[in-house]
Formats: sequence, C-alpha cells, structure tokens
Amino acid sequence: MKAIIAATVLAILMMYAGFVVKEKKTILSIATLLLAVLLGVNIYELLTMQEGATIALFQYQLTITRFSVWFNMLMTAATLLYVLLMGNDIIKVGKHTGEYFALFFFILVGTYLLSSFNNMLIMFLGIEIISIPQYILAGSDKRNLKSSEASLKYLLMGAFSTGILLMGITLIYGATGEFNISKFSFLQMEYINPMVLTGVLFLIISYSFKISAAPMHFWTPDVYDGSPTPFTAFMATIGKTAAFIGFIRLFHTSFASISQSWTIVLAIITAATLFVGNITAVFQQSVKRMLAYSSIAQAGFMLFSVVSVSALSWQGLVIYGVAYTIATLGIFAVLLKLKDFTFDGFNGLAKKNPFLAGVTTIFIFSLAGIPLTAGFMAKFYMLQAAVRQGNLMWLVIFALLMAAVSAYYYFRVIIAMFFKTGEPEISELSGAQKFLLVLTALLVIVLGIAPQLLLPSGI
Amino acid sequence: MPIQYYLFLSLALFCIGVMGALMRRNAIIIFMSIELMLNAVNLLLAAFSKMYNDSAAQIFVFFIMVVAAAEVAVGLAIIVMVYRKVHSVDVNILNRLKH
Amino acid sequence: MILVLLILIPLLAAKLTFFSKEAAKNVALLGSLLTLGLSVYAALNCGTENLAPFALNWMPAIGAQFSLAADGMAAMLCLLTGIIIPVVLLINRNKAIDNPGAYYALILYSQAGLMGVFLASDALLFYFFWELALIPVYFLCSRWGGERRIPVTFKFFVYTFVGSLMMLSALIYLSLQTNGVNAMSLQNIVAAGKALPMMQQHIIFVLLFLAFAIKMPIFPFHTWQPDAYEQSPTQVTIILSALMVKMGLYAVLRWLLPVVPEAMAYWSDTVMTLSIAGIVYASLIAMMQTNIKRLVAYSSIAHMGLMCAAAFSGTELSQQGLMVQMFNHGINITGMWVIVNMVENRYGTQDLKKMGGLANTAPGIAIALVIISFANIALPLTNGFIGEFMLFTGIFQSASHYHMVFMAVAGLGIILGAVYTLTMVQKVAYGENNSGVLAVAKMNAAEWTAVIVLIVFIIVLGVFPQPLIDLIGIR
Amino acid sequence: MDILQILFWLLTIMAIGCALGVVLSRNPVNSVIFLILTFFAISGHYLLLNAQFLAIVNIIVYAGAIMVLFLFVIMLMNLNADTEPQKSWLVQLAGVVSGGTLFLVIIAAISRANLLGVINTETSNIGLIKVLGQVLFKHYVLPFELSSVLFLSAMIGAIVIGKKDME
Repeated sequence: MKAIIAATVLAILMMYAGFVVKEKKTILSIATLLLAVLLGVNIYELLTMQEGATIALFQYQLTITRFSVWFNMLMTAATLLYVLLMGNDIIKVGKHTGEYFALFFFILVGTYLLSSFNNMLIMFLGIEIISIPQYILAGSDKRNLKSSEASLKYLLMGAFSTGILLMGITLIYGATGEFNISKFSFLQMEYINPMVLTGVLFLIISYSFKISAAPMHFWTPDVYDGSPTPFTAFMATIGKTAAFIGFIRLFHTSFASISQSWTIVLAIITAATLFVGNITAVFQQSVKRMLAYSSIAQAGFMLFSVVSVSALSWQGLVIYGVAYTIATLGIFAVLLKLKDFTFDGFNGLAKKNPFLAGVTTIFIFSLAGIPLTAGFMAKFYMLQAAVRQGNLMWLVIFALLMAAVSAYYYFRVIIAMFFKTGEPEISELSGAQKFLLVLTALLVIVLGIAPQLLLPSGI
Repeated sequence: MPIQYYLFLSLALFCIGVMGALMRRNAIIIFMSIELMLNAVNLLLAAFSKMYNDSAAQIFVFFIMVVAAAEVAVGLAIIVMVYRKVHSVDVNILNRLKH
Repeated sequence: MILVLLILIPLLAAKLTFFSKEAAKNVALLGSLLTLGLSVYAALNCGTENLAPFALNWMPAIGAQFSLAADGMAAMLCLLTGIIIPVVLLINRNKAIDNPGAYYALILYSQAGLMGVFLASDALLFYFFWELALIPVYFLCSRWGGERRIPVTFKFFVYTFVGSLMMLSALIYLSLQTNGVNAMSLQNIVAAGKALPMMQQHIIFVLLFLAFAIKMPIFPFHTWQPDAYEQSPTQVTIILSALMVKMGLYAVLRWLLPVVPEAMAYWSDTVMTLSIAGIVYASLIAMMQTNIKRLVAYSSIAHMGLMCAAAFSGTELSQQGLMVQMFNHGINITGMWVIVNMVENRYGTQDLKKMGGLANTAPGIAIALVIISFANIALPLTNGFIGEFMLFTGIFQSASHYHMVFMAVAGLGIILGAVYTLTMVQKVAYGENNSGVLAVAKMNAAEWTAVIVLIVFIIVLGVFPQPLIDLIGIR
Repeated sequence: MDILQILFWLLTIMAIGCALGVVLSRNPVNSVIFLILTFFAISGHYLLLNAQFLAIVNIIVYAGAIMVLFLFVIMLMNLNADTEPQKSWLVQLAGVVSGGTLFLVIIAAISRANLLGVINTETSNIGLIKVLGQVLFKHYVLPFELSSVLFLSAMIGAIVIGKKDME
C-alpha cells in the first residue's frame, strides 16, 4: 500500500517537474531519482513485512502478500533499469518528457494493483490504469504517422477488450453475486453454472488481448512497430508482465477449482500463440518487427504459468517475466544505438563494435533459451510447471519445437553480427551506457546460474 | 420480470456493439460501438444488482462510467490527432498507408 | 576437487587465451597440456579417494546439484578429450588465423563443455554442459569455416538444438517422478525411469534417443553431419568427430540404457537395424566420394553405426567393446583428420582426383596415412582391431532374433570400409601426382609430435589393450 | 400485463432499435443521435430497476457529456455526410455473422442456467444516492481514489496527445 501511495505521489511530482523544468536532461535525472525513491519504498515495504503475512486492506479489496510486494519491487527495479538504459532515447521522442515519465509511474501504480487485487473492481481499474497510459505512449511521437496509427489501433483494440472483460466480470457476478475473487463459491454448486463458464471465457479472451495471445494478437506487430522504439520496449516487457500477473492472480485464486473446464481452452490458445508468434517472426526483415512477433511467442511461453495451476507457476512467472524483461530491454537498448533496424543493420557489428555484439549475443541467447542465461531457467520453470500438470505433455513438446524455431530467427541476428560483413552505423556509446549494458548482461548470466535469487525464501 | 429478459436484452446490445466494432470503418463509430458494449454491461450489472439486492454492482457501474469517460477523453484526442494528419478517420486507409 | 579442476582449467585457459592476442595458440596449448596432465592423473586415480565425487547445492528448488563424479568410462573419455585437444592445437600452427584469441578460446570452451558432459552426474548440469559444448563449436564453424559454412552450421545447430530440447523435456518429466530432493541427480533419474510404466518409458525413450541419435549421428538423423564436417575448419572437425559424437554414445550408455531398460529392449531391434543400415548406406556413399573430407565424414558415420548397434545389443561384451572402441575411434579418426589436414594444406584442395604420389614426395605423411588407415579398418595389431572384435562378438551374442543378419550386414559394411579406405590411400599416397604441387613440404616438428603421439597409441593399444580395459572396468 | 411490463418492452424495443441504428446508419451524426436515444432507453431501464442515481448519471455523463464530445469531434471533422465509406459487404457479412453467432452461442449456453431468479418488483432503496454514497465511501473508497489516478493519467494523455507541437 505504501508503494501505491508513493507511486501516485511521485507521479504527480514528476508531472509538476515536467512543467517547471525545461531542460530535458534534468527531467531525466529527476525521473531516475524518483524511481530510485520508489524502489526504496518498495524495498522498505518488503523489509517491514513479516514472513507469511497477508495484509488485507479495504474490506479485502487488496490482499498484499510478500509475493506481491516482491513482484512489485522487481517491476520497479526493471523500470529503473529501463529508464537508465534508454533514458536518453526517451527524452528524444517528443516534447512532453516529464509527462512520459509520469505515465510510467502511473503504469507502476496499475502494476501494483494487479499484483495484489482481491476484487474485480480493483482489477478492472488496474488494467485500465496500465492500458490508458500505454495508448498515450504509443502515440507520443506525433510527427510520425505510424505512431499515431499505432496509438489509434491500440486504443480501439484495448477498449474493445475492456468491453469483453467487463462482460466477463458481469456474468461471473451474475452467477455468484460476488466481486471478491477469493469468495466465489463454485465448489458449493452441484454443477458449474454456464454463466460462470461464459464469463471465464470472456475473461480469457480479454486477457488474451492484453497479453497479445493468438488469435487476439493481431494488433501487436503494428502497435509495437509503430510506437516509438523506447516505448515499444516498455510495452513489450513491463506492460506485458503486469498484465500477466493480473491474469494469473485472477485465474489461480478464483478459478483454480474449476480449472479442468478452462485449461484446455487456454492450452489451445497457448499452442496457437506459440505457433503464430514463432512462425511469423521467421519471415520478418526488421529486427524491431521480429521482436514484436517474438514477444507474442514469449507470451505463449508465459501462458504456461496460467495454464498449469500450481505454486510453481507463480515462481515461473516471476522468473520468466524478469528474464524476458531484462533481455528484451537489453536488445532494445542495443537496437536504439543502430540506425538501421533491419537484420542487415546488424551486419558486421562484431568487427565494428565487439562490445555491443558481445552483449547482444548474451541477450539473444537468453531470449532463445540457451543454458547459462536467465531465459533458459525461465523456460525450464515454465516447462516444469506444465509437465507437473500431467496432461499437457503434448503442449510441452510443441513448445519445445517452437523454441527451436525461435532459435532460427534469433540466431539470424547473431549470424548478421558475427559472420556477415557490413558497415553498421552506430551512435556513440557513453561510458555509463557501456557499464549499464554490461550490468544487464551480467544480470542475465547470474540469473541463469542462480535463478533462486529471484525467489528468496519466504515470499 | 425474470432476469433472463435483462440478460437477453443486454447481450443483444452487447453483440450489436461487437458487430458495429467489426463492421464499420469509421474509427469514431467503432468507438461508439464500444461505448454501446459498455452500456450493455452496465444495464446487466444494474439488473443483477436488483436481483441480489446488492448495491456493489451499481457502484461498479459507476466506475465503468468513470473509466469510459477517461477512455473517451484519451480516445477522441487520439482520433483527432490522426485526423489532423490524414484528414480521415477510416481505419482501412490507415492500414493501406502502412505498406 | 580434481573433477572441478578438469572443467575449470580449460575455462580459465580460455579466458586467458581470449585476451592474449598473438600468443594465443601457445597459451591455449599450455592450458590444454595442463588439462591433459590432470586427466592422466584422473585416469590413474580412478576409483580411489583422490577422485571422490564432488557435490554442491545449486538450485535446491528444482532439485539440481552441481555434482560431478567419474567412473572408469568417464575418466577414459576425459583422458581422450585431454589427449585430442593438444593434438588439435598442434596441427595448423603455421596457418594464419583471423582473430586467433577468439578461435583458440572457443576450442577450449568446447573442451570444458565436453569434460562437463562426461563428468556431470546431475541431469540439469549435464544438459548445461551439453549445450556449452555445442555453442563454441557453432561459432567456430560459422566464423572460420568454408564457403557454405553459415547455412551448414546453422542446420547443424538447429538439429542438435531440437534434439537437446527433446532431451530437456524428458529430463524434466523424469525429475518430477522423484520425491523432489536432488530430483535431478543421476541416481534419482535412473530410479524414476525404471519405475515408469511401459507407455511412459516409450515416450521418454523416444525423446532421449532423438537427442542422442542426432548427436551421434545415426542414420537417418545424420544429414547435418557430412556438410558440417566438410565446411568446418579441420581442427573443429576433429573435435566434432572424435569427441562430440562420443557425447552422444556416452549419453546413450549413461542416460538412456539404465533409465529406460524395458523400452530400450523393446526398441533395440529397430535401432540396430537403423544403425546397421546406416553402416552400409554410409559406406556406399563414401565409395562414391571424390572429396576427401566428405569421404572421411561418411566413414565416420559408418563407424558410429557399428558402435550404436553394439550399444543397443544389450550384451556385456559389446558394452565393454564399445567403451574400448570409443577411445580407439577417437584416436583413429583424429589421425585420419590430421593426415587429411596435412594433405589438404599441401595440395590446396580437397579433391581426391587432384592428389597422388605422396609416397614419393612426402614419405613421412604417406607412412602415417597407411598406419592410421590400417587402424581405421581394424587390422589386427592396431587398436581398431580389439575394439571392433569385441563389438562384433557382442552383437553376435545379442538376444535379438536377427543377430546373424546384423552380423552379416555389418561385416559387409566393414569390408566396404576397407575398400574405400584403401582406395583413398591409394589415390593419395600412390599413383601419379595430379596436383601440380611438386615440392610437397615435409612435416614440421609440431605435426610430427601430433602424428607420433597418435601412432604410439594406435600400436600400443593394439598390442596391449589391458590398461584401457582395466580403466573402463572401474565402477 | 401491467404498466411496468409495457414500459419494459417499449424501452427494450427502443434500445435495440436505436442500437441497430447506431451501427447501421451511414451518417455519423445520425449514429450519435441514435446512441443518445439508446442511452435514454437504458436510463429508462435503470429507473425500472430502481437505480435512480444511475439513471441520472447515465443521462448526465453519457448522453450529456460524452456524446456531446463525440458530436463535437464529428462536427469538427465535418463528417456529417452520407458518403461514409463502407467496408466491403463480405467483411460486413462476417461482422454480422460473428456477432450473431456470439449472441446465439451465449444465449444457448446461458439459457440452461436455471438458477437465475426473478427480479422482485417491490421497490428497494439500494439505488438511492444516500445508500450508494455510503457504500461508495465506506467500502469502495479505494477504487474511488484510484479512479482519480486514472483520470490524472487520462488528463496527461489528453494534453500530450491533443496539444499541437510547435516545431
């Protein structure tokens, strides 16, 4: 709760800083500072919380556990890392720099809500608080028509899915008379009310929009491609992970008891997502667009955490979310240094700048799930959760085949960097940026060797 | 009045909204269709609220209206921004511009 | 602790090599010799206190340990790795290499991966090293290989990657059948696998076998192999054919045979048929080859076919023979490649038609070629003989109804092997010199060292194989 | 049939008819007008359901504020012509079919749910401003505050998106 309040207050501060300060660099420094403060508040909240404690606030509308606080902390840290890595590119996007940073704080508020809601009203507000700023961020490059188009598309799709989400909530309310997600009484009934099933289906569809799962993924490539690149990085990572925590929280808290009736639907969605994301990513010529499709594919893997109902899946989601976020942020940070976003733009990077090529290799390895990187451990946890589920072996094997396909397009970047010749245009790297990239790459490897760092005992 | 009637009515409105969102090319009309969907939900919630004699659902409706208002504010701003550039709000034209 | 050092020293040497620009090859050689010393020590002390298993808690949540252990087979393969890598570094010392630091460092990284594969007694650790051995080789081939290197190595990478992912899913499944404490350790995996019902055993078998069959490679999963061997730099080809394929065989013996014994027995006929069909198929293709590297590549498929058939024959003798042959094949095929490399460097071509007359121009090379070829076709008194003899006896004794057929067809393959190998010797060493290169350079000191080391092994083990047999007997 | 039922059917027909009008009319201005009429019909339903506060808010917020905003934007863009471009008939058909199927499927699924009750016609006071206000500020004060966060971000959005960049 402290973090939610702090994030709101800091967002307002950030907004005013945007009015008062004109120098963009200063705004960036202020944003970094405020994010660090927010991270501090998160850590403080984590430390002051007793092990195993569950704090229920406002008549059980929020239940804050150590897990949710830990997740919030990780997301805040990821945002801080994001701002550190790409701050200089964020301030180049448009004129309203202070406002953009304020929007990040608002998105964090939404994330905090989604990690600890216990009432569907809070969930709904959390999703909207995450979504509306993202529509704005997508359209923030006003000189560029593609950005405006991305924004419009995102808005229409988002609003449409909100409508579906609300219908789902309403149907479930109609069947149970309850908005509190831990009080739904499905088990007491002799048979499952069809209204509940329809409601769950609507919720699945709506969340599929938010996390860009097939067949509701079609907006993703255009939106991610059109949005200003730094904001694409944010939407594809932290925005997506936040939607996932809401998804898993709702489905595993309240619908776990009727899981046999919806896991099959979700398993098919997962398979479709993996298929569409990976196969279409193969045919892309632009790395940015490839990353957009690969983010669909990665969402397919993250869906495993929702499909398989066990304590392991929450851990898997944390690891996957963080691993994917870090690696993708790293790739985007490198991408922003290049002038040409196609695969050919990477040609000969290893010769021209071995440092950039080296860190990119680590990020690519992580995304492709090569051992000793965080991405591998993430996939491992997900698959373990799914195998434990028992009847999902077909999905696991399909996912592994798709992971091999993903190696194909990820390795195209490596082939371009190391084995092709070219003269890539690179903008100058400052020492601090180098340091941060090294730090990110190290993080990827450390988490690949010791993933339990992300899951300390007692969360 | 059985609750089914309200259920059918609001689902009908909802599906008309879905149809509108799928059929039309004008971004504003699509947006209006989505508003129609939200209103269908509101109506259903109000009916359930009466059925369960629970005012929480009406509070929920209230919040849906709040969110809808916020979304409309942002949405219309985005639509106007797009219109300024291409002098059209036709989603098909936008798709064509991409290629 | 020795076991950890066996992995750690190549890693550290690789780090050093990477940053020592011009001196890279010497640093790498030094590091590999150090590793060789260690692996000899390990082989001598196998089964004693000095080579105690090493275990460290790593990821308790998923039951993974950093645990290493070496029995005779593992120590033998470590020894083989320890011998081959210095040999690899000895040849081609005069050839200028682009970015030598990275090149030699990657070779050492793959050595570390190989050592890890042989020593790991934890499934997840095994998987890690399995990939760690692959990735440096991928970079080596794609960066320093021949003209078609990029698509070819990519095919190789994707094949093996698919295989290893299949293996991963099987290992996860097995680990979940245990009680969760050290779920990934070899003992637990074996126990879990044995307890599985038949249906699940089949699935696990198929998943694991795919991974290993691609690596070995067994017909029909071999299609990546000839291209990859041809396009890689010869030094990398040696690592691939002498060591990497052993990973596949080793994995069959350690992670497949004990884990799903019933499914193994069920599938053995099928696999043996495939392997033996592969022998004949590869031999026939090898006879048509005019490219010397492709010829040796196909001959390697044929040899692997025989070894794989023996692995699945299920007799004690063939298992023993297999281990002996793993070592010997590693030595022999390395010898083959070393010679091929010398010939290729001197003639500047891989085309057999453009060679000839080596016996006159460079008799040293020709003699070495003849000796190694004899070992390769398993003539008595060479090391190849004892291994293949045990393999054949093992296959003959197997419980399969078709063991006579297998014997006969495999024997045919061996005869074909003699034919193409001797034809190759004849084309390279005798006849007219068609290359246009008249003054063929003699072997330099490094090459002499490499060749002599290999020939010593060929002859000593051919006459007196007992130390090897003793070593592999240690449990 | 008592007066409430007659009102129900009248409002229902009006709501569905006008909703179809929104989707089908070629002129965007007509669409807006139809939508406002739909909202009035829905407000009428709210009254029937004893949700007086919602009825008022619906008219003030939706019909009054939001739809005027829509109308304003449409006028600004001068879109009041009848020559509105249409999607090809195939796409339209697909839209109709998918919407209709969705409706039928849900109805088919839900109509089997027999545990649904009947809405009692006696008046209750849950929809009164006083009751709602107490519930809102006693139980739902957190969402109330959070909606201010939402509005703040929407406000920023409107500024960021709507303001003309002077370049």
